Amino acid sequence: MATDIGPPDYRTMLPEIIKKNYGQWKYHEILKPGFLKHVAENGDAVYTIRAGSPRLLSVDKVRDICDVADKYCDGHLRFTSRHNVEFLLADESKLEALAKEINEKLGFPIGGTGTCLSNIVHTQGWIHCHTPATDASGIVKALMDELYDYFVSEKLPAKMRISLACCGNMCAAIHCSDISVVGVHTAPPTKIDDKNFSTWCEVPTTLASCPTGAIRRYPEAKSVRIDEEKCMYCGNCYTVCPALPIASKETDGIAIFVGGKVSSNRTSPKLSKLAIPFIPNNPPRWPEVVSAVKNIVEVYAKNARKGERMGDWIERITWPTFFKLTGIPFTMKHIDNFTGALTTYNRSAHIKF
Amino acid sequence: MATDIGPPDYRTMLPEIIKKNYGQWKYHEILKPGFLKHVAENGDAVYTIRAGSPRLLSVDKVRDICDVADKYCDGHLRFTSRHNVEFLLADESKLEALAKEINEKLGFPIGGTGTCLSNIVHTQGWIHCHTPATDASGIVKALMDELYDYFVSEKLPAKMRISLACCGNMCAAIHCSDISVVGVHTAPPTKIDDKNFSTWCEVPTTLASCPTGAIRRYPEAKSVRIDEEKCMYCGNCYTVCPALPIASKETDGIAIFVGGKVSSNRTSPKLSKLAIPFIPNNPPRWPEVVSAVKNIVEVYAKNARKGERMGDWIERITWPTFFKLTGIPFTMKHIDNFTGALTTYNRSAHIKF
Amino acid sequence: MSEDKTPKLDELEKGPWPSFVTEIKRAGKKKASANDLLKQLELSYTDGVTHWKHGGVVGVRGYGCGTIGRYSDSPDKFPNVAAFHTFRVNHPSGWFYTTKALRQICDIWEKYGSGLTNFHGSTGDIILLGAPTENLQPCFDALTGEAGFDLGGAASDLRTPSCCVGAARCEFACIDTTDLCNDLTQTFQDYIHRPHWGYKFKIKISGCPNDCIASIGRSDMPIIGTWRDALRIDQDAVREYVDSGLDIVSEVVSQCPTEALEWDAKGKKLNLKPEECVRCMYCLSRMPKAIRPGLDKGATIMIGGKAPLVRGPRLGWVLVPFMKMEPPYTELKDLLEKIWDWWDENGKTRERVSELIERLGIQEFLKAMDLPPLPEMVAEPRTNAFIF
Amino acid sequence: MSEDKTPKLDELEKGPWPSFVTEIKRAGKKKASANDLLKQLELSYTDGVTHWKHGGVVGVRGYGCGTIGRYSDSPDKFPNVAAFHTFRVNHPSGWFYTTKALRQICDIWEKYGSGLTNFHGSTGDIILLGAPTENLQPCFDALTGEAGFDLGGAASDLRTPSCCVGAARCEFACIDTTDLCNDLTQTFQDYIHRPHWGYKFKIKISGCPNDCIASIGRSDMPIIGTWRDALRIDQDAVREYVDSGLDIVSEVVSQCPTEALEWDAKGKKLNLKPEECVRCMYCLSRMPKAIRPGLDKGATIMIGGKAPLVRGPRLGWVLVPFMKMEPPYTELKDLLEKIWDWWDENGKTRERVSELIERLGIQEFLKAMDLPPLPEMVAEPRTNAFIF
Ligand code: SRM
Ligand code: SRM
Ligand code: SRM
Ligand code: SRM
Ligand code: SF4
Ligand code: SF4
Ligand code: SF4
Ligand code: SF4
Ligand code: SF4
Ligand code: SF4
Ligand code: SF4
Ligand code: SF4
Repeated sequence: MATDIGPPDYRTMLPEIIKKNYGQWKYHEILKPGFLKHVAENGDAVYTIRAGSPRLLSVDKVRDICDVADKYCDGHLRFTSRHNVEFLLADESKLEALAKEINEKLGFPIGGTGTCLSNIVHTQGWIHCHTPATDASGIVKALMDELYDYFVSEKLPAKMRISLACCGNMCAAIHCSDISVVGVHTAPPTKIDDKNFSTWCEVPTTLASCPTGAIRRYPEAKSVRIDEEKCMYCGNCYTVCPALPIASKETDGIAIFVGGKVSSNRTSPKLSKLAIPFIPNNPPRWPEVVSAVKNIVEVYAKNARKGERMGDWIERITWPTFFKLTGIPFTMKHIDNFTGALTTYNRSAHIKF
Repeated sequence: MATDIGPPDYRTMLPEIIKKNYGQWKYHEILKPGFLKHVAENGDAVYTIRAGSPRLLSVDKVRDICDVADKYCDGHLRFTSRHNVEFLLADESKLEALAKEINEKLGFPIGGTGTCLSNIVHTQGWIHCHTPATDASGIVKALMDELYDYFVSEKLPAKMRISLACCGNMCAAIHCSDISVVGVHTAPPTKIDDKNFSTWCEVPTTLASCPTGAIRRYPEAKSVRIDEEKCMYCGNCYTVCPALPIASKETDGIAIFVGGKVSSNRTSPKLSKLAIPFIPNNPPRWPEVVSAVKNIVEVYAKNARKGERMGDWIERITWPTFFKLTGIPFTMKHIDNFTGALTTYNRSAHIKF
Repeated sequence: MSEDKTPKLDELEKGPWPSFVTEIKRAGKKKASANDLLKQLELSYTDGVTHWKHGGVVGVRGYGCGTIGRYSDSPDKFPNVAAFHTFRVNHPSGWFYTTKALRQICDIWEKYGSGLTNFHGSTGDIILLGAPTENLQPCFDALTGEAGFDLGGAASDLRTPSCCVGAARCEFACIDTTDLCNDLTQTFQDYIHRPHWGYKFKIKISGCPNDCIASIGRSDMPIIGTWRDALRIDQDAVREYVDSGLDIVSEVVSQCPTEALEWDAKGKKLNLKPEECVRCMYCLSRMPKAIRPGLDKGATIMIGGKAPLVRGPRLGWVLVPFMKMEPPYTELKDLLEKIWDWWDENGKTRERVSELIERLGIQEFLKAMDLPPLPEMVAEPRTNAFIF
Repeated sequence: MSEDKTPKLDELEKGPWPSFVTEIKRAGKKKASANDLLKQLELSYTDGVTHWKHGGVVGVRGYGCGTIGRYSDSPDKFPNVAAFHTFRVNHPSGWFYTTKALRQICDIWEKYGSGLTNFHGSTGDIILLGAPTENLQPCFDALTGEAGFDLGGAASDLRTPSCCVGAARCEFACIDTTDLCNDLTQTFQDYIHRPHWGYKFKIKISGCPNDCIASIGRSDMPIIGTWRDALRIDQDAVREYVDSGLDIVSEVVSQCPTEALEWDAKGKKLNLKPEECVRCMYCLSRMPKAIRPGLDKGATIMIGGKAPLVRGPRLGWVLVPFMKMEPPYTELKDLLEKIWDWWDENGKTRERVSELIERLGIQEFLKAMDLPPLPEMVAEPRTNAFIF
């Protein structure tokens, strides 16, 4: 049995045109949404069609994708860092036929380049995780249905990244996205499983897991208790100790953050900031979440300047104006009260009236 | 015996021209350094000459000032929020004679307006305080001698405020000045007066005074001990407990911070940031401190744009460039390690090479 | 060093800036304590440390604050400053004086104290620098009697409020700073003179966002004048500036932080988008003859400025974006009392109000104050999902 | 709701975006586990909570990581997902595949697992979603055998490194991201497959500051390509942009964050002040035909990005402003080993490296790394006087 062989060497996976011009690319053009052209020093060109994928794929669908790649791309393809599929080929004349098959045979939309909205990076949710406060794939599907036009056409002022994580662990590290959709718990883990506590958990690690010191020993039941006043519902204790379930239909839901980015393009990376503290879960299509996100996207699209990422735009217009334009109510929950909160307050006399 | 009478009503102190036009001022002009003209709606004008004062004044000097005010200003004068003296009068023709007496009889320079350097707000130092890490008046005198020209003429790109506090208590709240000069201790208070500890101090309040938890009980001597690794030399324990002296000739000295401001004019207020972590005390004229400050002033004066405060300038050119232009070495001590430090790091790929 | 020589300090009589050493020497001609101060200071200049002992509680009858006790650590060498206590005398708002008032203070201080003063301390008081213990009460009596002055704050009390020159000599004043300062000082005499809380509380008042009293950095409650309607532009005066050489686009319009201004070069008109203006004072300060604050004036009430000790440097932040500011200032005073009650009830010893707010959370504070959360309070909303 | 109907999930087959429900149903035609997954998911859509139990330790021989154990909380109702464990399969750098390789994976996964996948997980692995415990070892054997794939990271180990497409298809790549990613992955196989530390460590590699792999937010060590010399400007190509309508001043020059660019309108020349350029990629991205990175290329090594739990959101920051990045990447690997040693020695369980640095102080960390303090490491120097 072989171990530690590592993944296959990427060189064995590259299309000919890429191998030939590896490291020799000179410039690129976006021909139209989803169509890229990269030109090499020697004049060679590779064309790319980017297709939107649901990320969760059956092996039969992967085989369908392979069929298309076999037919047009000499049996090669790649995926992007946002889970889109990219078909690469040297022969420009085949582009339209390929596009047609992607749309029709695979049912995948083409787009996501330039100032299109790209795919929503997301996580497992109820499909495979034990800690979610919401589902992932379902909301993503509902959102992308509604924002479909933004994916297939360039209707935005700049790149826009929407990301989703189904709990505060924030797999996908969505804390620096233009729009981040996060599953949140809003009640403490009080349904403690005293019976199993001592089998499943250790008191010291459980106490240590809590960032706010909200967990105290409860020797009477060989278990622990939660100080509800101190708990910030982060769920870290459940990750460490299964006897502290925190998920609940009534109190779980979605928070929306906006204005983050990771690229150093022009402005520095930014963290996303809270826009909407809580929207209850409403499966299967989370209409309130969908319309909240759509509203933010539309207000941004209408008001931002060319090239201005969400966060750059908001910084220019100021946060009060963001709340005014979007009609999102500003609440107590928006004001930071975590470590270092004071530096996020308005420490100036700058006010719009 | 009268108590709680409060200060005299300011209305009884106002010159006639001020009383008459109170709240009716329309605009002002700076005639030349130290000479202000304020014009009222009705065309009335009040002229002000601003004179630099050492702040520490003998009563005889105050009487001299009064003599001048009697002669030219109908027996009125005011002080500014930066301890300068202002002579106000309605009669423009007397301005030059007044100025001459201020210079010659009082020995006070005229200036400090507009883009002149103003007076250095400062504190008590060795003259009257128990916790200083340096003197105040002496350094101020040495600095203003050297920077005299900047006070009497408009040679700076914008307003510049230099402030000085003789210990980390930072009386005068100099933490948001263009240049702040702060007395710092750089060794822990280890010369503990065990004999007097229990008379002078309480253990719980002493322990509580330490922000880093560096003080631990030492029952053997009915006293406390300092964890030198944890101590950050803030001196707060000494304020609370006289048995923990921290001042020391060898390890006390000066730190210099730059780029702060309090005004919301154009940009938001800013905290000052560390430029020079430590310069040993060198009385009576602290030549190293003087030349360090002068260097910063000169580099700023030469490089900043019109209207750009120190902090605005540095933000534009970036901090690495500030250190390059001033030749100040960047050290471990410049990198924050206090609460929230991580947000002060360069969280972008923006780098000048 | 011979006992009477001060070679180090003498160096500080050189140079163009007026010398504090000269002042001490001048006082020393009349007062032995000033002389001993000079000598003790010379010793500090040699030793590199202070020669004042830690603290010391002194005071005057009926007051718990207003004096700073100070004892020499070398009373044998410097007997005349063995006890050398300071008075903090509350200044008249705006630091306006008649020479008569000043001369009265000088006479009293020459009689009872060292003859040395600070005009002013950095909180704004007149500092009378150094008197022996036995002179405190008679000096106080003279101050409050013939001179009509009173003590300012010290210790865990309300500190002497101060303000910029404001309406008295500034066209930008959006509130009557001197009146407000005087009114608060008089209203809260009891809080100034007797320790009421676990620590100090400071109020500073600026007439506009230029903040000439540095309130944002130096006070628990910065009060800053502002206006709610649009700023007023005199287009004729604008044209005068332009005609006399001001490059209005590069020097004014493009400097506005929120792009609220537009120069109509053809019509020679400066247009304002009032909803974009953040009241930064830049254009007004640059063109005082042409641009003025609006007419619906009031103040932004902020909270939480203070020095860095011990949780790091603090700047005040917006608490009430706009409050009308007219005598008798009831709304403001009610808010102050509410803040003090909450702080007094919840604060620890030596915990400033912003430290308490940080510890208990802003939500707790706003609820107690009955103040609504507003986006104007923040530079940006929270970045963490720890919403509780 | 009848046992076999999924009315809620059916709603998610509507609409233009490709549906994950359709995928599950398609897999369900062949695999009972996919069908049970669908039904259990429908139940979650009704109950509003997950129906997966907490954790579960599963694995393959010789490895401590690479699988995620998962058990249904309702095994009676959904027996085919009673145990439904995930494989994290390490992708080839840059996510390039031959269809042959993909088909091999499909065949294996159809045989041993649910037939459901994620291309890809958000760390970059191929996620094979759900297999019973007894199938793990044979499936692993097939993957490493015939298909030539291996597992990626999970648990307290080095997580699967990933990179942007880089030199393979991007003109901006300043380092060979795919080669570096592949090299690190191969070099550190042991760290990927067996838990070595108290928590996870992630490496992500972008070819330039555009950071198309989002490394700054998502990795303990972001590695970002950059250049030390001046960027290269092709003036003819610049003129082409301008001639075809680009407003170079408003769209490029005035957008440069450090005013490093100047448009000489007369000479039709774009001038660069190289010492001002911060390598923000803006002008290059705007005019890719005309502006290119310099020739002296390497990487900026950063440290400390991670998700918000539990001390708040983190972004990586500059650790080494410039490091040459050529095989065998010895300097980088040495640095990694040094960091891991220090972290391993000092870190607590579940403490990421940035949390450790914060706890012990950056000074401690830099000293241990033997790295000099540099102004490039900070956005601004400290604001407190607590210098220790
Ligand atoms: C294919 C991909 C790399 C990969 O290895 O997979 C890629 C490819 C390119 N990126 Fe990217 N970026 C890719 C993810 C990213 C990410 C990461 C992410 O979204 O998680 C970012 C950071 C986003 C952020 O800041 O939050 C990213 C920020 C950029 C930027 C900076 C844009 C900005 O305004 O901040 C550029 C430059 C530009 O577009 O002007 C850029 C430019 C490009 C260029 C033009 C580079 C080139 O010359 O080839 C490529 C075509 C872009 C396009 O879509 O128009 N790429 N790019 C990724 C495609 C993801 C997708 O399917 O949509
Ligand atoms: C007299 C005084 C108020 C008082 O009640 O005593 C005052 C008076 C004026 N200030 Fe001030 N400021 C005074 C302290 C301040 C302070 C406080 C301080 O320095 O501690 C500040 C905040 C400084 C800071 O941000 O660190 C201050 C920031 C300003 C500004 C904003 C300047 C900026 O670029 O940030 C202006 C507007 C301007 O000058 O364009 C201003 C403008 C003015 C004007 C022009 C207002 C007017 O129309 O009358 C006054 C004449 C200013 C001059 O000196 O040119 N004043 N001014 C203070 C004189 C102090 C001195 O002796 O130098
Ligand atoms: C006299 C004065 C300095 C001066 O020369 O101007 C002064 C002098 C002292 N200050 Fe102060 N502070 C003075 C204005 C300030 C200011 C500035 C202000 O009020 O605008 C501040 C910063 C603002 C603030 O309060 O945050 C200030 C922040 C402190 C602190 C730190 C408080 C904190 O919470 O961070 C202390 C420490 C303490 O109270 O224990 C302190 C403590 C002291 C003590 C009482 C020493 C002590 O440890 O108890 C000093 C007595 C010196 C003496 O023997 O006379 N002094 N002190 C100022 C008062 C004069 C006046 O009444 O006009
Ligand atoms: C599968 C995946 C989500 C996805 O659908 O894409 C995932 C799934 C889980 N993550 Fe994650 N994380 C995944 C990428 C991430 C990322 C993104 C990344 O790596 O770029 C992050 C943020 C970056 C970071 O590490 O900071 C991430 C931050 C976390 C955290 C918080 C760690 C922290 O220090 O803040 C946890 C909590 C923990 O480890 O206990 C976590 C824990 C988990 C666990 C193991 C649940 C747990 O509590 O132990 C999830 C298992 C779900 C399941 O049953 O399959 N996952 N997790 C991603 C891995 C797929 C892959 O290998 O390609
Ligand atoms: S975000 Fe939370 S619930 Fe979602 S996959 Fe990650 S750990 Fe699981
Ligand atoms: S949910 Fe978070 S804050 Fe609440 S008890 Fe658990 S670990 Fe502590
Ligand atoms: S800064 Fe420190 S030493 Fe100076 S007067 Fe204030 S408390 Fe005393
Ligand atoms: S000087 Fe400050 S840090 Fe050091 S022991 Fe005293 S209170 Fe603690
Ligand atoms: S704060 Fe405003 S009103 Fe007060 S003096 Fe300064 S400029 Fe005038
Ligand atoms: S006051 Fe400031 S924000 Fe308002 S218009 Fe003038 S410059 Fe712009
Ligand atoms: S990070 Fe830079 S090199 Fe890599 S794909 Fe994006 S633009 Fe190209
Ligand atoms: S890369 Fe960025 S900083 Fe450098 S010249 Fe271009 S726009 Fe300016």
